[in-house]
Amino acid sequence: MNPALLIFFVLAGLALLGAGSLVLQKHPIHSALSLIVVMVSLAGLYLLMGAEFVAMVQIIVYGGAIMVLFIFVIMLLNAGEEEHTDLSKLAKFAGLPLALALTASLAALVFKPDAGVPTAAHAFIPKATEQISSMLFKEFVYPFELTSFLILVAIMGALVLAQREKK
Amino acid sequence: MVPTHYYLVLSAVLFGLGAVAFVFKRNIITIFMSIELMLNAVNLAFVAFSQAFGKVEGQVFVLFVIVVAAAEAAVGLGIIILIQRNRQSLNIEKVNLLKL
Amino acid sequence: MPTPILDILWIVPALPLLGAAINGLFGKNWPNKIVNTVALSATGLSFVAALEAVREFFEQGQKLVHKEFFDWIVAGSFRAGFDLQMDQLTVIMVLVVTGVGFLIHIYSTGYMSHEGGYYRFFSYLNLFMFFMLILVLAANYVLLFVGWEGVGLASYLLIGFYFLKKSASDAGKKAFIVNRIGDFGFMLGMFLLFKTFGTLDFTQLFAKAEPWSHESWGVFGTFTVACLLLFMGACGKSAQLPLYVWLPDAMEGPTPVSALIHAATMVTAGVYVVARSHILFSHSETAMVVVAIVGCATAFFAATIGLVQTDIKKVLAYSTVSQLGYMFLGCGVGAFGAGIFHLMTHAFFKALLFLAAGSVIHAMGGEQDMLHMGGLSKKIKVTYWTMLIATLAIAGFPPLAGFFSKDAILGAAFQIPGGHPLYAIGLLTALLTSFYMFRLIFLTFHGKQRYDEHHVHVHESPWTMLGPLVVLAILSVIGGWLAAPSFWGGEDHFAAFLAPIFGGAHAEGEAALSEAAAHQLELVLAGVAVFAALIGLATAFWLYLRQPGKPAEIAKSLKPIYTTLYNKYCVDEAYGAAIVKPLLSLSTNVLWKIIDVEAIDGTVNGIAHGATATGDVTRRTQSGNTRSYAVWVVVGALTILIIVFWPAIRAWAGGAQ
Amino acid sequence: MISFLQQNAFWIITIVKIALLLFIVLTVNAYLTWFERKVVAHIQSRWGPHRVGPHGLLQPAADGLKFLFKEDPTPAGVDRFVYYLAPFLALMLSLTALAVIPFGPDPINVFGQKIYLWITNPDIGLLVLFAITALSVYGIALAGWASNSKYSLLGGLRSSAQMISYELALTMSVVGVLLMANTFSLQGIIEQQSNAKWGVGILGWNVLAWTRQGLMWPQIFGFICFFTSAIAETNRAPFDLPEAESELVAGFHTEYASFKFAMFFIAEYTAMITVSCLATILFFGGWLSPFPATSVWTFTHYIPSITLIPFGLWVIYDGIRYETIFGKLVLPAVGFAMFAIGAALLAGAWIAPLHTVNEFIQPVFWFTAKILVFLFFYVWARGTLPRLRYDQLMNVGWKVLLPVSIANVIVTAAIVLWRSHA
Repeated sequence: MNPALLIFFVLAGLALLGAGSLVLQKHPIHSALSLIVVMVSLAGLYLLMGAEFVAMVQIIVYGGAIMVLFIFVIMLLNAGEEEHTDLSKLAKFAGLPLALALTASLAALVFKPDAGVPTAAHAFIPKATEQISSMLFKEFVYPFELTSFLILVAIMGALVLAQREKK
Repeated sequence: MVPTHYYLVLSAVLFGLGAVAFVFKRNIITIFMSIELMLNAVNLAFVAFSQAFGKVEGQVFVLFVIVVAAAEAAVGLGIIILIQRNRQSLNIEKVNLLKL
Repeated sequence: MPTPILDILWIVPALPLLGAAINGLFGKNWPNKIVNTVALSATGLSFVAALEAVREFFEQGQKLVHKEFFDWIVAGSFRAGFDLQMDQLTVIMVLVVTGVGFLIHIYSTGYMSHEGGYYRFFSYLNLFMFFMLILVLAANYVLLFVGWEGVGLASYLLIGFYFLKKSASDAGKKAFIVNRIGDFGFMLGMFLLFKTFGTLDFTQLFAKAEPWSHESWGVFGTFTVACLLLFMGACGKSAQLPLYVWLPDAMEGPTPVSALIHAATMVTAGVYVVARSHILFSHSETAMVVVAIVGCATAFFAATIGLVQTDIKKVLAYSTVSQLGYMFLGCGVGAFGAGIFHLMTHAFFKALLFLAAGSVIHAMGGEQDMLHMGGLSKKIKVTYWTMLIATLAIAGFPPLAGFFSKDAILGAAFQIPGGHPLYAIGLLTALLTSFYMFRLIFLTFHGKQRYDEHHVHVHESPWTMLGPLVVLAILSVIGGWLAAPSFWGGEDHFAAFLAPIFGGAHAEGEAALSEAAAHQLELVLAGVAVFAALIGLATAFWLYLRQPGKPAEIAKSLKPIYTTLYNKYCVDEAYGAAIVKPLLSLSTNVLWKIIDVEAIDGTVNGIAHGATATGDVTRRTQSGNTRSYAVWVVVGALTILIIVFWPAIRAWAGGAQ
Repeated sequence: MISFLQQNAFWIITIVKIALLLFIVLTVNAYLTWFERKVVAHIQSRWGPHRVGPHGLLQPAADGLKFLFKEDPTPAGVDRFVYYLAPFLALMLSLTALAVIPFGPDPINVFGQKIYLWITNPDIGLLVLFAITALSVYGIALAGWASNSKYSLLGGLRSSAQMISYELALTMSVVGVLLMANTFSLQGIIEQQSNAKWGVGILGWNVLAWTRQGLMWPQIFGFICFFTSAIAETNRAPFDLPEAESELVAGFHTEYASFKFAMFFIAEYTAMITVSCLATILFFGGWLSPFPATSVWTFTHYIPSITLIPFGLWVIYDGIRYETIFGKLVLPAVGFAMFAIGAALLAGAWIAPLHTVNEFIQPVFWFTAKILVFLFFYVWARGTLPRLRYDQLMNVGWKVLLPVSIANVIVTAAIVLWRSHA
């Protein structure tokens, strides 16, 4: 039982716990909190894999921006407990089993040690951050610029959506 | 060292849970969050692969996914605010104008 | 030393283009002064450049200058470059275009000064100059065609200058459409030429064409067909039968435009093209005959209409048509030089006539009907005298320009075998011409005034307008003297100058007779022509000054003829009935009601209906409840998963049992 | 026993360091409150605390006790879990931030163990700090939401909006420095500032950025943006809208009492300290001395002592004149202690071991000095500037700071590129 594995199991457990409570919690704020737990523990896993930059970005953007936005909206709309309606018969009867089936099959299909995936031959990727940045500005420069454009559009879209139309 | 397929299984399960929440929850915001959860699961798989193959491409993709997620959250939450404003409810089953 | 202008020949057309661009883009809010400066300097400079170019052309011994500036279209063996060339013919055209154009620009600054859209007007005018110069400088048919279409565009824009006036915009459209018909032929001609000779470059093409055998009368070989097609284009542009109808309407445009485009330059483009491709034409007798006949017919036809028009500009328009007919007649009888000669002189005095008419209209405050003028000669002296000179010139009185050129044409017509009927009609036309021109003069300037003082106070135009008149007057006096020596046995300098291009074209008729006889004959013909002109003058004088009542009586007595003439032989109506109506009904009843509505819309709507039908069925799955959709998504995911991993699953299942 | 220590030296040392740091920071926090109240008081020409202990020096202790012994009511209808979570979150995060801050370059050698003046020094120290800043929104937002009170909710809303908005400017304003340093490691950033023109330390700092390669783009704008948005991030005046007394009673911590309130309090002050450290490290050369390092300038090494001795003497003098007996006793003692330390350091000029000590404290001294300056700025700003209106706040964040810092990034990038090519 090496420490890495130990840490992995702890963080993985946290993540699963968070995900589970995301499903089970009644109040959106609690769901959001549990989602934050998932994200932070995922960041921990990234660190464990030596992807420190991604880990930090995960926390900064996901934890610090996106989820804050969610919580902000929940607070703004003063969203209460979700009412437990079942207007959709399909979802009521078939939904859960199907989703669980999906989960199970996914997990089962992935869980094959002999799958073509090498088991982390080398510990960490050296200078991952530098590689990422150079890659962002060389190989992936067009997608990168496109994402900036996407963000711009998203901002404008959000503004248009959320502003009350002037009478 | 942690075997890669551990990560993969974890990501698969997280993804599945996201799907479960997706069909199980009624609150639009929560459904949104479950989508984020799925995205995160995918990110995990990406990073795991990137580490397994010793290539950073995977991590770059994660960055892109995060950016897209951010944009999506911005627009989506805007829409949610609109929905709340117009229908005074966040229950997705009450938002059903799109039918015969 | 500075680069000879010939090396940068493109500067000549480029300058007006620049002017047009500047005025058109920025001139909107500029005061007239600046617009003037730009437009005038553009034209003036290009005139100067042209002069310099001509000087150098003479300096280097009148050899053909051919410059390739850049490739424009290159497709396989086909090359149409932006090539400009300069030879004697070009020299004349360029000088006429730039010179007269410049004068008319000056005139316009006075004439248009109170009009709206001032900058627009000058921008268009410069644009026209550009295209016209391209046309005359072009070294291949394609580039020529560019200029050809360009001037068409400019003329369209300028005819419809007062686009708020329905008649004006209609006239513009009419001109454009009628020209399309001609251009259609022109292009076909070009294609045929290219197909035959594999090039459209003048020098190469003519060099290739030279050795081919001539096609005698009635043979419809390549040359005949090609030439007739080209001539069709020329008819469109130069308002010959049967495509002349647009020119009279084109008088809707401002008078300077009528002067520049519809008298001096553009309309002569057809003549230019015929002269330019004289080698092709002279290869086909049929084509020549057709050209001659059409020209002659047009000349006479238009002249007859001109007899009875009362709108001063209309009269001039018809006289333009008939003069153009003359030019074609000249070309048709092989006297290309004479044709070009007449083109030049005509440019002078017809421009002058129009400008003077414009001055009159200006003086009368927009009145165009001669019946409401009269007795103006005292009031507006300069205009009167200049216009009188022009009239004498066009009527062909010696020693004015018109006399020589017209005489040259008639002489050529007389001398070719079987040319006498042509000559006769030409002579008759000359008589008519002199008649209606003097009718114009008398109605306008003499007799008792038929307008009322209180409404129109007649005033002489500013010198910006009179200056060009005077210059043009001088030109139309001396314009023809180049050819003068031939009368006292000297040689015709003009013909000699053009000889390198048209070869002995002019001479072929005279070859029959001896030198002296030819000279005799020439004098005789001249005398006859002058006599005819005098008759016309006398008749006009008698009818319109001696007893002004007569014309009405005559009109009454010859009612049918008069009405026919007055209604311009109802050509427009005939065209309307013959072509426009059928086309309209076709497009409404067939193209619109059947093809568009039934076929196209039918298909589209049919598809739409199909979509609706399917939608009605499939929409039942759309419960509108997002959670159900979510479940569907999950189902889809599962399916994909199973499909993708099917082998693994089966193996696993196999392993299980 | 020894062997055990040998094996787990790392863990032990770390734990000890953490404990030490916590102690120091909490004390500093306590006295920061005292300092703040004093300064603000003098700005407003009041006396400030002066009852408890001489010059009110024991006021913090009194406050601490009060916090501990106050009743701790939980308002009705609160979301208990979140209500209790929030203050812990706030405190934990702000304290965690300190873990990555290096306080000095060279280690102390004890029992052959190199003990560095930082708890951990990751390559991505700066990112870690930002991550923590990003998360520290939750403490306030959740507190605001959980308290089930309009004031708190508004406070929470405001703070979350405000912190998201200013986080952008905060991050962007630092990028210029990163471009010049080429690393996320705080230590690396400090060391990069050490190659100053002509070795004159102060020129090398990123605010001036006059390196041996020539004059880079001075990060003064970056610094201004950074500090402004940092104040906003820490919800301090003039950006303290989340707790605007005049509008929201006490904003997000209206419903919190006794020690839960104290947690927010401590969190806030710790955040102040962190920000000051960060500003020092990023823009003012961290522990680097502003003077050249040449032997001519060695006398600057005695600045600490030269500052301590007169101050100590003054404290003694003041103590003797103090009204209360207690003060008459304590203050001179404190003053004498200061004087003694200063003297000892001065003596380092002749006594070898003291000399090494003196050399060792140089960086720490400069670092602390700079931090104190920034803390004073904090207090000064609070004492003088009026609170912004909410729309003004947003305007400043989005329409001023963000564009300026982005422009700063662009210019810096251009100049760095140019320098690296030239």
